[in-house]
Amino acid sequence: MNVRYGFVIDLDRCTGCGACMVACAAENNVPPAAPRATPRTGLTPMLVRKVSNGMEGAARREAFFPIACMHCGNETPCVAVCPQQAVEVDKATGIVVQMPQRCLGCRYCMTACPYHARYFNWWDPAWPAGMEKSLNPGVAVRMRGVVEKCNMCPARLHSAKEKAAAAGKKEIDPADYIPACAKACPTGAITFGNLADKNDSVFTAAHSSSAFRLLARLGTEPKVYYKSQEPWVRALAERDSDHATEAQHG
Amino acid sequence: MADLLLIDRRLIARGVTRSSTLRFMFWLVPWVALVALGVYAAALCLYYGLNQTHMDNRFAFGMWIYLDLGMIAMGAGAFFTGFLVYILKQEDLKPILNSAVVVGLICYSGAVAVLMVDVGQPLRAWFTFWHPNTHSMLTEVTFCITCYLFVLILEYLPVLLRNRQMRKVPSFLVFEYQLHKMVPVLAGLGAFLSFFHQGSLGGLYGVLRGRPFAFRQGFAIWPSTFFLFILSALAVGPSFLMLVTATAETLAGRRLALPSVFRKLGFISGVLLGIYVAAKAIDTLIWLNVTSRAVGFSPWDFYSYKPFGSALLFLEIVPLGLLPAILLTLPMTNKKRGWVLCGAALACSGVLLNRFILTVQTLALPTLPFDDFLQYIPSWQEVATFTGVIAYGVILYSLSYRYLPLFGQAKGVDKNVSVG
Amino acid sequence: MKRNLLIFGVGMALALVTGWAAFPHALYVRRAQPLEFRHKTHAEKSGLAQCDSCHLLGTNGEFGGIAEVESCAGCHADKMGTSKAEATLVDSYIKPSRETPWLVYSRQPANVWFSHAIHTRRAGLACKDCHGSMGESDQQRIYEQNRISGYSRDIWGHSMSRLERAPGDGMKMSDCEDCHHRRNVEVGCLGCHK
Amino acid sequence: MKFTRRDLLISTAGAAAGLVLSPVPWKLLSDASIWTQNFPWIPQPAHGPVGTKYSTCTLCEGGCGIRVRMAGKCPVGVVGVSAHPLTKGALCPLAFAAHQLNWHPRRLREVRHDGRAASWSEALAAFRKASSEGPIGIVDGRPGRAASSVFEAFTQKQQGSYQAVLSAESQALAPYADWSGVPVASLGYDMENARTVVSFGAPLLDGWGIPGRFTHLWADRAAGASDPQLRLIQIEPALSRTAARAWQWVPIRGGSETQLAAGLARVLLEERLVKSAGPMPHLTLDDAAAQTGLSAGGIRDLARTMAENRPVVAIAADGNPAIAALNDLLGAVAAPGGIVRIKEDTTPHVPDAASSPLRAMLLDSTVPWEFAAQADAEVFRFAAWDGGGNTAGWLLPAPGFLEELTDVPTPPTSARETYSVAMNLAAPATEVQSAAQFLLNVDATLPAVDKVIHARCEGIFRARQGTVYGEQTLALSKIDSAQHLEEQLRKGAVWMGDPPRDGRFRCELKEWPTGVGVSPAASWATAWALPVLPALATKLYQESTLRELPVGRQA
Repeated sequence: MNVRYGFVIDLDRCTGCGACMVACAAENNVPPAAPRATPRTGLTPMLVRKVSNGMEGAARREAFFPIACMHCGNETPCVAVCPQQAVEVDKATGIVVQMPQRCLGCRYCMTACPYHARYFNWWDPAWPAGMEKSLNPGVAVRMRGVVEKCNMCPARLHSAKEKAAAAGKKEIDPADYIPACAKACPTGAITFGNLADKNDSVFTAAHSSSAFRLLARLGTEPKVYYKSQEPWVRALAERDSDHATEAQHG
Repeated sequence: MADLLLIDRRLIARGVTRSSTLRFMFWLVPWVALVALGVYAAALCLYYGLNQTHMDNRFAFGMWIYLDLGMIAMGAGAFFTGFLVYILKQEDLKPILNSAVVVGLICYSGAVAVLMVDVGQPLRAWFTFWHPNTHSMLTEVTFCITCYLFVLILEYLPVLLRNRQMRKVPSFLVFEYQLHKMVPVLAGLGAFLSFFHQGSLGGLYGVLRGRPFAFRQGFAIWPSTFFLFILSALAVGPSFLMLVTATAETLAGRRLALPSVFRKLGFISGVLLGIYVAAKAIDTLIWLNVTSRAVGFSPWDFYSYKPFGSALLFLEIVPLGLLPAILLTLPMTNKKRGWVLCGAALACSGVLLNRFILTVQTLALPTLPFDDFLQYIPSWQEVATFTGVIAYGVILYSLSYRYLPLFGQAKGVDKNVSVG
Repeated sequence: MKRNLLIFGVGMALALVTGWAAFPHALYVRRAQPLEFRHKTHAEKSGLAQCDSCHLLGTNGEFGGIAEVESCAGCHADKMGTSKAEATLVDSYIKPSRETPWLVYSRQPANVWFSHAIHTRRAGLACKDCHGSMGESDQQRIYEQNRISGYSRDIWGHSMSRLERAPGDGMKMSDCEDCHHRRNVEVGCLGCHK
Repeated sequence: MKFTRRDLLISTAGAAAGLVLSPVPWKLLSDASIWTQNFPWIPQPAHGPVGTKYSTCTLCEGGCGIRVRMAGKCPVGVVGVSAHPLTKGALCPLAFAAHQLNWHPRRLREVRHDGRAASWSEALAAFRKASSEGPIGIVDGRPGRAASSVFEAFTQKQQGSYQAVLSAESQALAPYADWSGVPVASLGYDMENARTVVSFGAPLLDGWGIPGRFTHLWADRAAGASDPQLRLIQIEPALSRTAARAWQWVPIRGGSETQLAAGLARVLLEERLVKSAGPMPHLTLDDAAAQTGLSAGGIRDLARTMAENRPVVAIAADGNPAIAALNDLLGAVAAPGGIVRIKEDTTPHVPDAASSPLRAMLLDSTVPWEFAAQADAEVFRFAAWDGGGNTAGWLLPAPGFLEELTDVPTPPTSARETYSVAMNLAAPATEVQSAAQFLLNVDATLPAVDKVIHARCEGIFRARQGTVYGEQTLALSKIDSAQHLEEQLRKGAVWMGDPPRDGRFRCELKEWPTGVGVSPAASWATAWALPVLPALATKLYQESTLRELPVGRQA
């Protein structure tokens, strides 16, 4: 069966709590911030960004955009540029895979990514003494000097595959493979599934009238869809130039 | 100290006059200091990691990549002059060929050195050769830069071996002779490699579909920037050579190249620059009206962020493009050394500005609708590494000038003594 | 000229001998296992002939690796012989309930995910297809560890040229890839890395 | 034959050629890059199989169900439990990294006396001495637990005092308790049946009450809809996370919630939008408008919206009595969709009495770090993490996350009674003691925590009502013994009671209250009693601009 994993994120349901960010970091052994790290040098494979309609006072509205790797399915910008095949689109799942152990840290992929969803390990990963015992055994810790990003929680896919193999099954049980962010979302704003399966709920959601993708016109076929009923959010996301100027966020 | 003086004297070719050892050493001191500082800064970056820089996840490329692109463009004179002399048989340019090779070697080796600091895991850089991604412009860049650096070293060897002491070893003479026979081949190979290298550096940004400011359509697998980079490098390579030669002349206090060389180089540079400016203008128009609009970016948005306004685009194309092209080609100005040098300086600035816009402005501009325009100011470590490489270039050039025959013995060239 | 060739040859020969013979010796540090364990004895005398008698596969397919000291205690609660190893096992590990720090010949680095369940259950591989005749060995080999990478020598294999390889001797990524190519199984990076 | 310099050169060239043909350069190149893939200074995760345990989060009173991945005795991951009846799988952002807390650099690892290292026996001796000299006050941050029974038993025997520090959510319910005599612990919000929820600065979508309960409700019934089933109106000076996502945001002047409640009450009474004829506030509508910064028309519209979309419930961020009075006026007290009674049989609510001067105070680890103890008492402060600037004489290391056996009673705001148990899944790295354990060392006749839990399980079993949510969902009547129930709870199940058969109660309110509310702290930190945050919280406030580091908390 053709599998194309993807997310559908309902922005109207997102409260910007940040559970997805923390759950992602805990699942994937992302280190806590180095003392000098800033929002521009941090490691947030899942990042929730606050946007506003640009108004002040009672008319002001805010929304939150969870941004992870969009797992572009066409002309994947990062895959084409990596000089040593540290990035690939997984044939079986459509996951855009970043392999930190192959990466030389040239950061060309980061300049190629229009979503800024790739992160460089500016520091050696470090945890307070003893905290390494709390690391997820299913994920290798990255080293400094390499790029990382959302790989759709491969450790969970591995466990699901192993469980299926042990039970003598070929296909995994979809309930066994849900990435940490989708699992953590307290409002169900982030949903995960197989976009190539017409019976999957994400397929329906991705094809609903309120669904859109960021920078869809670049033609990279991202596999993360967003949904919103709010006109200003859609105008902002779709770069409606009339709206865009007034929606410049502060 | 006395030994040092002796060694210095013995290394200088017979019959030429060079400044006193002491004077030369004084000249070197600040540059050596800069190199030392650069090495220290680079060591910090290698030991502690790239957190020593002010690059970040959005500004993933910084000053060093700019340095790389700029230096490689300036170093284009090496392959182009070789190409002119050996392939197009422009023998009258031969006297400055050695100087061009040294400039090329400096630019390429400096760029490679800085790249090794710039990548996060230099010990794994060889993976590019073992597991190359043939679709990546950076793979093309890496292969070309490595091979061409090797070619440049081979081209530099005969110059090195013509040093007074080196000539004493008979087998070196044989080696040099054999190598010399290969030089036209090397020049051809170098031209080919460098050609692709310049182009792929341009392609580096042109292929960035995710960066509508840099993305360009093109021919086959190469975006238009591939060709624009080649053209612009061809155009400024000779200009930069003229500037280097003129600077060396000022410092040495004597004429090193015939005025005809300047005129010829200036004319070549000017014509190519003219073609480049025209091509660039057409490319910009296509990009503004077609490429960028197709992906939903109103092109003038790119220029709505100060200080990167559209004035920069104008500056790049007219005062730093069209103007030097005219200065370098018009017979009236082409004959005057001052105008030619002025044109050359403008041309170099224009291409450096072009590289700056492509590396820095591309990354500063927002792509997502809720992104901010970003600023990036390099850290002292980045600046020190940068200046260290420049200083390394000055030292290598000074040493080469002092001990090696950089400029051919052309008639009318003054042989008086001064600094050097 | 002949003399020159001779001298060149001597230099070359010296380098070749150093590179092929002395270098591997210097590169690996030899370490002894904490205990003397005999697979053969356990298989023959204790009826633990199947690998999975001790190397268990969990219900969800998770591989237990080397058995925990708890399962050794099933038989070795008290000393079963007079050997030194037996005394060490009981006194140093079983009684204080401390895990034996075995040196695992086939240990892959942290970035490798290898599922025994998938390879044995789905692909139907036998243990010895990858591990060789480990289960029939009468004595444990000396464990050699690469000083630079920290890997077991079994990963690269004992032949420095990697021209002669046997199951269990040579477990590099390229070895995995070779087998996958032969069997026409494509898994991508994600299939084996974590 | 002499070996010349020239020979040396030639042999070196030969050696170089030989070296290239040997494995040396290539193997070194390969190993060097492998070394970079496994830098020895980078921590390696544990090796070996991973198991799963279910439990209840004890970081705050919320009582969220958690599934913990364990590598041996170490928790290596926390996720929510979708079968949990209250949270439905939701957790606050901090819980996902809670398993790192035990390794926090601020973890207390030794007994400290006046800033110097001391021992448990010294602490015990000092406490024994103090309790023989005068009354002891015990402060509990989470009343109703088995440990709380131990505290109460001790203070009763010793004639000391037991004091509970109430969370903001419990404080908000205190006025109803004061007016009706039903204790705070027996009250809750029936938001599942409300059509309009008016929050006076309570961070309903940001950690309030049971994180996940209201967020789920809101997501299912309100999110994104212009005419939702559930209207969330947020009254708050700043555009908080809750305000940003609310159906309507009413920006008022900071600290003017009381005046707005009075203004709303006046409209409701004057326009006869409510049935009851409660006391009329003194404040006029125009004054209310002036003081809140809203227009009179705006207040009037708000009151009408509330009256038209009933059941409506107003939720205060703190113990503001005016908001409680507004609920009473709206008929939201003891009514579906409003403030409800969740159990019948409890000791009546007794307001706190002033206690006599105490010789010493024992602060449980659940007491917020900022809690100011009586100035002249000797303080025994239990804490798992050191919040810094300690003023207590004794600082005693308490068990950290999942390191102690404890029970979790009904979380404040819950509309149903619940009970669950959190086991000591993780092994503490150093010697720690809970306050209850410490008291047992002082007086062995006190009931032990596990005995109290056992007794409570028996009590629940005897009542024969409610449901147990565990591996399967089982009606309590299907469970055959108290033993079995306790086993289930110890494995991470949660018991939820049925609504009481008779939930009636009345508030006696003679005049409109004028008390001023405390300025609400509208953020995730309201429920976060610990002085430290998990290391990965840096993702939220340092590596992004999503949140700010809560005041008084340590990274």
